[in-house]
Amino acid sequence: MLADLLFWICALATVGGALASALLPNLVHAALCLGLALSGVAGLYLFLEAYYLACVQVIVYVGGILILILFATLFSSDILGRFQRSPPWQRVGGLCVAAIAGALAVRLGQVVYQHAATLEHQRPAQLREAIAAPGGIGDLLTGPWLIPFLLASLLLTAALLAAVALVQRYRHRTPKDVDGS
Amino acid sequence: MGPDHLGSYLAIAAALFTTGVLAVCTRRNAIGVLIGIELMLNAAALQFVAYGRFRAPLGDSIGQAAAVFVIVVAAAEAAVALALLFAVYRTLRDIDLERTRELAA
Amino acid sequence: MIGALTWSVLAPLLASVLCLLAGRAARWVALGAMLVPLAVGSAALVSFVRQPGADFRLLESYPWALGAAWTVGVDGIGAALLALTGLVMSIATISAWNEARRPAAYHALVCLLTAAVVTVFTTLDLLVFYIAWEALLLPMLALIGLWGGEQRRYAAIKFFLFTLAGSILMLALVIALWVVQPEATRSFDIRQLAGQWRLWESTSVLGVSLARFGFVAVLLAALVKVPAVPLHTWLPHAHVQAPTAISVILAGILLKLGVYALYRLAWPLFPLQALVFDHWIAVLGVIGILWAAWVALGQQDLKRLVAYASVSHMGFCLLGLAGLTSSGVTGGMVQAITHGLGSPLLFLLVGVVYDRAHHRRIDGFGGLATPMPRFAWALLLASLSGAGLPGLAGFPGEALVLFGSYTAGGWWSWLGALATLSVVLSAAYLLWMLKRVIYGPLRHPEQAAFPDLDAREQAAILPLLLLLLLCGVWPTPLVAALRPACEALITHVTGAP
Amino acid sequence: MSETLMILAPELILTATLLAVLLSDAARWRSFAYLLALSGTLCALLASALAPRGTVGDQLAIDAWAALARPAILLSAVLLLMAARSLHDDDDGPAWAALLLALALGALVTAASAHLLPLWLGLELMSLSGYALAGWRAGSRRSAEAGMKYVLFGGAASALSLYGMSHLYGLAGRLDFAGIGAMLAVDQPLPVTAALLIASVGLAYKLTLVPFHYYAPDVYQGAPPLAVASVGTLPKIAAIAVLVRALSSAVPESLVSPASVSGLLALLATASLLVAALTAVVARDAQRIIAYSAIAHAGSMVLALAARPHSSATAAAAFYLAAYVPATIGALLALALLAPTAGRTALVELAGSGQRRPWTGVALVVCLASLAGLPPLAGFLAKWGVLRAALEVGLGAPERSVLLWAAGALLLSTAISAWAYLLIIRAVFFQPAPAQQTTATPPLPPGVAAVLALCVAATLALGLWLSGFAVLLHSLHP
Amino acid sequence: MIPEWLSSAIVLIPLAAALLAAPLRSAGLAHALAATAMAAATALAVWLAWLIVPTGLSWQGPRLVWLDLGSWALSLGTMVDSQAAIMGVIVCLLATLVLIFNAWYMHDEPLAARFPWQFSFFAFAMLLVVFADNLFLAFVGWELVGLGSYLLIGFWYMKPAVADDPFYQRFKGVRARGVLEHCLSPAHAQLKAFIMNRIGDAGFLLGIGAFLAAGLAAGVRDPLQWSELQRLAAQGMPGSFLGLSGEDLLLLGCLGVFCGAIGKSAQFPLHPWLPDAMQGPTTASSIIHAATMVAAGVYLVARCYPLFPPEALLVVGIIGGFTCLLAATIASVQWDLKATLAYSTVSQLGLMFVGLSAGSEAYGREAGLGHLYAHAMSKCLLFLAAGAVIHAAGGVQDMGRLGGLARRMPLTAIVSLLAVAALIGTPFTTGFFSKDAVLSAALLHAEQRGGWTWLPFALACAGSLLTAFYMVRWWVRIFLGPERQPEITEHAHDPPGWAAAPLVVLALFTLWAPWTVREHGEAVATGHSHAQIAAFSLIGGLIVFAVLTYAPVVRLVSCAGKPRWWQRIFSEHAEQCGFAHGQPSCTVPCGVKTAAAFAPGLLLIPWLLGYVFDSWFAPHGPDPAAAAQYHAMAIAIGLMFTGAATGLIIYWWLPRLGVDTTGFLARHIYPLYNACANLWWIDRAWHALFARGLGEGLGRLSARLDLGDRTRLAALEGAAPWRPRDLASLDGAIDGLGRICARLGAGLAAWHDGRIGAYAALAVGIASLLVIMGVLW
Repeated sequence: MLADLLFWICALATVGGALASALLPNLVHAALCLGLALSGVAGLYLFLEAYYLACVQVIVYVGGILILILFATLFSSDILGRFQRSPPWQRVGGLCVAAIAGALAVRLGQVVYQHAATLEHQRPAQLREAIAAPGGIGDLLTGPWLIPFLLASLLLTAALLAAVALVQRYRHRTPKDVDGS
Repeated sequence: MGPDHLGSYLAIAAALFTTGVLAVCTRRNAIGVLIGIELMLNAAALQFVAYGRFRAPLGDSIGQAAAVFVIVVAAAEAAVALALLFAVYRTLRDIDLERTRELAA
Repeated sequence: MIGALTWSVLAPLLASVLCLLAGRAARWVALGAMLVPLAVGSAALVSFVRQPGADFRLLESYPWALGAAWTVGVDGIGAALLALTGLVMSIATISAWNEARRPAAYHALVCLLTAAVVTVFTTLDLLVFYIAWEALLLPMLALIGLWGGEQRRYAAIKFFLFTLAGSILMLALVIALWVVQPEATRSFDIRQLAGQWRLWESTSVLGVSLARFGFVAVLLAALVKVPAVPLHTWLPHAHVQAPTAISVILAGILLKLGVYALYRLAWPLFPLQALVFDHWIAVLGVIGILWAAWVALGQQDLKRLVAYASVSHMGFCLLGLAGLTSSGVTGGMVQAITHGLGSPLLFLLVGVVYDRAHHRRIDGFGGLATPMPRFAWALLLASLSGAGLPGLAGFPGEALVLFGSYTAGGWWSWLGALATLSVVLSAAYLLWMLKRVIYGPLRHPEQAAFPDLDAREQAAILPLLLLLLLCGVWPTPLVAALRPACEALITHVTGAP
Repeated sequence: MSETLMILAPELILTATLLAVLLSDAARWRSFAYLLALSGTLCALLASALAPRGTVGDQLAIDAWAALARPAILLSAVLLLMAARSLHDDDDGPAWAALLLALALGALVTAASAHLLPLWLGLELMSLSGYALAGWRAGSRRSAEAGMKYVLFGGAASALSLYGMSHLYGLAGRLDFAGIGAMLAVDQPLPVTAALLIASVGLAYKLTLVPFHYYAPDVYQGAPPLAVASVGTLPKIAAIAVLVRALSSAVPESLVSPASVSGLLALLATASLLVAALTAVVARDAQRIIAYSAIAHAGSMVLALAARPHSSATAAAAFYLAAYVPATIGALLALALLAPTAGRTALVELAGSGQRRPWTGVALVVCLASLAGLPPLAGFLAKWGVLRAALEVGLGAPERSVLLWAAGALLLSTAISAWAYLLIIRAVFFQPAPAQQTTATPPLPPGVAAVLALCVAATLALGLWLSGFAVLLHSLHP
Repeated sequence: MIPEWLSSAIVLIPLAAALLAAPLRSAGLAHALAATAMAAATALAVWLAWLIVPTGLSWQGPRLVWLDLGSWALSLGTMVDSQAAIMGVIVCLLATLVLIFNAWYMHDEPLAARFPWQFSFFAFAMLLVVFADNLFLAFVGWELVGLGSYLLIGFWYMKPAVADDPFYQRFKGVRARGVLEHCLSPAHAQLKAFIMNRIGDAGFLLGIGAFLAAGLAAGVRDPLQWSELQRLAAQGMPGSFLGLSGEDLLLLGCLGVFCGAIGKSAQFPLHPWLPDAMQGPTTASSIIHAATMVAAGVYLVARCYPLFPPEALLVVGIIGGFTCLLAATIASVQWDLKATLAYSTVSQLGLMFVGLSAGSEAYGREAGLGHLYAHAMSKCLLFLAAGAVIHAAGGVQDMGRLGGLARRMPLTAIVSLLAVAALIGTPFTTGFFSKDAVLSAALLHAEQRGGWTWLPFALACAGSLLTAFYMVRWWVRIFLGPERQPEITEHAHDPPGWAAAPLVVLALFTLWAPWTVREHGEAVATGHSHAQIAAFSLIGGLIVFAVLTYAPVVRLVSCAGKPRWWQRIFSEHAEQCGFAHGQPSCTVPCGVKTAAAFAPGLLLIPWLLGYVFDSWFAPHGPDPAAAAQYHAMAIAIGLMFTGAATGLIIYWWLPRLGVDTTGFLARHIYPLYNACANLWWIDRAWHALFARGLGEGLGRLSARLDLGDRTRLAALEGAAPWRPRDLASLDGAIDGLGRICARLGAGLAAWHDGRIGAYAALAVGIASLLVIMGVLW
């Protein structure tokens, strides 16, 4: 019973945090709610026996990316979101598109769910703990998925390079617009 | 609809995805859009793990590995995105998407 | 060993490269290059005059790729048009002898244009025909756009888009013809395609038979170039804004491409459709004749008047070609060639006046015969030839086309009767222009000091005048050379169903 | 192991070069950075030509298409590096070179990928370096805006694509194309096609097909010309390569009838062609017109693929790429040289620049004419190949007649976009130069001149060497 | 026995002369060369006539294929029969004489060197028409003759319009209304002449088309040869043209040829170009607009005579008659001496066509041709005399200013008197025989057919009556009476010796000409004895004397002096009768009264002569043809004497009695006078309808419909926005296509407004919609 309760708490946190981060005009609140949503997702990972992943999620996502985004909110002039509201037609349009995307996601999920149910490789419940260990991911990464693993490292290097190069180009330039272009 | 039903996780992922699209489409601030993208990525990661847990055969942790990769890429992307937002901030003093419409038809 | 016809294509190509390097001497290089097609063309024409025949001569064929082959050959009409191209191009080079603005680039582009036009007239391969047909767009765009008059940009772009849009369907046709043929015997050779015209009568594309689609595609491309009336509005702009030499080329040769395309592609490849559409094309021709004549009457600009005169005369070629009578088709072709002599002469003379007065308003002139007698006589002869006076080149073509439509029976004679009206109208607008420009008192005193034709202008005008007289007084050899090919076409088309 | 090393030689060499360039940046040998990058890429090019074919696990598959795509990508990278060497005067050369190498590497991986993950990672790598290159010009509001728009739109598109992939994983339990293809064979295709479509959003975004083309005009307009060149060409080669592989392995003919696949692709192609042609006509910036031309050409390539089961379809797409890449690079470089102030290529500002640099103008005209599809140039043969494939299939089978409508759209868009290209030629050559001619035009930097000459030569050669098409056909279907 | 080369030599000698004379600078040398060449041609022509005319055969010269078109061909060749031989002699003879006269006439003219070669070229073209052996070559000659007249009319091309030519304004006729002064100039006249000829030629082409269609349907190799045409007409015309076939086709063909003749011989609708052609030199007009070119129409109709069905001949007759009367009325009120001659030519040509319309059984062809030859001689002489007068009066052409020149120029006076006598048909001149033949042919034809054929005869009679009137008026006003403006005519003198020779030679020919005798011999079966002619003339003279005494009655009637009471009976509002400039003085009643006064005398005489003499002598016997010719002779002589008498009375006798008759016609028949002075407004109609309406008006309209109006053309370069008004022009409509693309593009571009949110929304939205609709529905 407790597990069910905990599960619904995490689910509610995730969806509620996501909705809040999408709708709150105040950027900082939005960022914080994003953190809440991500933590909720980490919780769900725990329910899905992806313990390693939950830790990674909490450390990297909530710890790293969220803090980064929080810093980024400083760039915007109206953090409190008092007067920078997006035009009404964009909000309505966005809602419609979100509705359509939602419908797509739900319908797709439904179809895949019904279809996946027919798949015979339904797993017995008792072997849960076997897969809990993070070893599985390690065997995968060093085994068949070596190329993506290396690629990911290259990706990170490139991102690091890009971020640093872009930012340090402003070190010795005056903020004034250089060529007005 | 409990913790050990695939449907609930799919539902949550779908909700996350939809909110992400909503954020991307309606937020006026670049950070808002970034938040939307993060939500969509998390929805996908969650779905990977969910399918990994309920569908994948024994000992197969493709889902979780994929989720890890998703997180890595999300991090990389966030870094570059914020670098570019910094560039926009330094030239425009603001990252309001209504003002960055100089490049248009 | 490269044959004569390929040399008449290669020479201008090489010359265009040499011109860029030659700098000041570019004009000599260009002139030398133009003489090659002239020589080859006239030799071929003489051989056709001596032994008239419907066969192809100076044939060469080198395999290329994609099924296309560089097969070149000329029949009577091809030889005449090749000689005409050589002549008009060399005269245009002479008339642009002291072109000051970037002469090297100018002559290089003219050589490029010549190479493309000569390829169109000599090639017997559909793909090469299409490539050359489209390739002459760029040089013309540059020539009108960079060396033109005050509204050259609009004129150049309009010319480019008009011709491109007109011939875009032909690309689909060329491919469709290639695709429809059976795998083994696929070829682009026009003679072979003409042989299997039944093949694309049967296949249908999107509900309409491929032959009809093909005929309409070629017809559209040709009617833009001829130009037939509804699609002709690019010509006055292009002519008025182009420099004199380019107007000469445009009027002398490019208008013949449309008629040649009909003669070489539309009729042979789609004979059944030709029989279905010939009435409509003839009606279009007659409308072209009368409408252009009437618009010419109302013109204020000298060059635009001559441009509409060209549209009216080319209407005769359409009427003749569609009539499918031996005298009609031969007359249409003779008219195309003699118009290639008469209308460049008119444009040269307009250029002479423009060089002196720097404007083209007809009311801006008056009584030029007093200061410039030689110019006056040349313009008189050119206008009379345009008005179709016997003894000058304008008459044989027109007379044959009229007699062709008279004797074609049925309601063709009504078309002929309507076309006869143009005898009065062409005399009206040309001689009325003559009266306002040459005769009468000298309306503007400062024009009294205009110098008469100098040596260069005479060198450009005299050959055309002599040919006008020759073709007018004794056109028999020209008709003898063209008739067999035309009759072969007629038997091919009328024998089709 | 040595086998896979040999197969992945180009990628490895490129990675080594990337790291070496990064080190050179650190060790103050800035001036050597470009030479280093250039030599590294040339070695990789050599290696890619000699590398044997094969597969690396279920991740990468170096098949006929990858064997062609890899040298193409590396060759383009070489051209871009040579141009960058003389165009970029600021001291961030090494970083720029490294980013370009990363882009190239991403493209190589994507082109060779046979598994959803390397595909997505390759796409992400290309995109990340693309975002950085787009926003590279420091202090320029337009470049920053371009970068930001690129990153936001790219992120959303790849997230959507990832979401599709997760469903695919849910269905197939495996992520490699063969697995998905096999799973398709098992049961009714409805959910899988949906998931596949959403998964392929990433490719569509990279290829700038219609629903995902929105970012291209703005980014191409704002980004510096070299960035546009690299973002516009390398990802397209990779995307086409992987699309061909995905279609052949993930969507086997036996199950999903070729008519429906070609119907969808033809629909996307027609939409791209018409939207690009019509909006190009009212564009007021040269690079924006190049963007619309990129969208239109993407449409043409997809049209070629729409006639896929036919033998010459993929060859037509390959030849189209061969004609499109040099022409676009040439055009953009020429615009970069002709633009009076760096980064402003509005038609109004380009007025009269033809007088200042006539030969660059001529090169621009040749490239634009090739993009427009005028006969003596490569563009015409590319269109010829596509039209031939489309007509051959369309006329052959009545149910494939949607291809004929798509061919018609291609012709119509050629005619309309010719007007757009003419707008640029008109601005460059026909408009009079503005009176106040302040700075004397600096002499043409040799590197860029060489690249420009190479591009024009490639366009002319491919145009006149009619049998190039047959050679390509043979190499793709031995 | 006829050398092969003869006929082609005659044709080609003038061409050679033209080519040789063209580069010559000195006028004298050029004239000499041309004159000798023409003399040689005349000799050959006479030799040819000597060989051909007695035998009456037709001889086919060498034939050359010009355009071979497989089943049929167009060829060039010459065919000579008596008609061609005679016409050849006349053309060459007149050309030689005119060239000789012109040497003197243009001795002080700077541009004179251009005259001989253009004149020889014209002669070549005329001979080409005369000797052509097929209709096509005739058409070629037709056009070249038009070119010749175009060049010669525009001889003084640099002269401005008469409205601003000071010399013309000072010496133009007092009441020369009807001339469109603001545009009449040599340049305008030559253009008008060429265009009107071309309208005729268009009809000619349709005629050729009809015969060609018939010829090809019958599978004839040379469809337009005269012999082939006759055979086709005989066996009924096969084939069809413009929907007509058989008899209608023949009618269309003949009417087409006649339409060409109308254009060239200046008949009713197409006649205004001839009076304007007087802008050219008089010597040129003498041969072109008097003798040869305008006669080409009559020659051609005579050439195709066997083809003409009766209905066609009726049309020819009616148009000819109507032109004859119309031109005669205009000529009677003209003040410019050359204009009178021009309209007289038009009138006489109408008369020739009336002659031709009488059909072969009434000797119509011989009558028409006979009058053609006689008229050629007398009219050419009149023009040369007019030239001499103008030259003497220093360029003044207004009869109002000349007068009493007989004393100063006796030779010209006598010679022109002879010419006038021949023209009006005085007995014992060639004019009498030819006019008598024409009237008798017309009368005989009218008696045989009846109905509408009476109309040509009636019109011809009225025309010849007026001819006598205005020719006498012309001669009297110039040569008799007081010198009105002595300062003009004080230096007048006769042309010197060798220049007068042509006048004398021509005068002789007007009295007697071999061809007239031949034609008349053939035409008039009975051949009146000279005694009869002498008797008639005597009676005519008596009657004229009686009418003269009748003059006082006229004096009473005229409103010259103070209106006495009885005059008021005749013209109660006499005071307004005074002629005021341009003011319509008296209305119809006065005019009617004058006519009533003269009518009995004018109509009585011809009838009286014919009936009284016939009943007394009845010399002709029962043959109806002879009777008709006899009556016609009587009528001819009556009409001549009446008209001459009226003319003498008004312009010579009354002024001698002190009555001022200068504005006599204007005062008494003003409405009719005003119509004639305004040339029946035909000239104005032509100018308004064709030059203004169809030419500039419709031309400007179509130009605007084609390329758009001036503002659009000016705004083309700048990217002016496309206005809906542009749709009005074809060019604008086509630009509209481009505008539609741009409009669509702008619509699509609106979606690219730069908002990244919108972009993402559109992308995701459309993609998901596609997937949902396409797959997951």
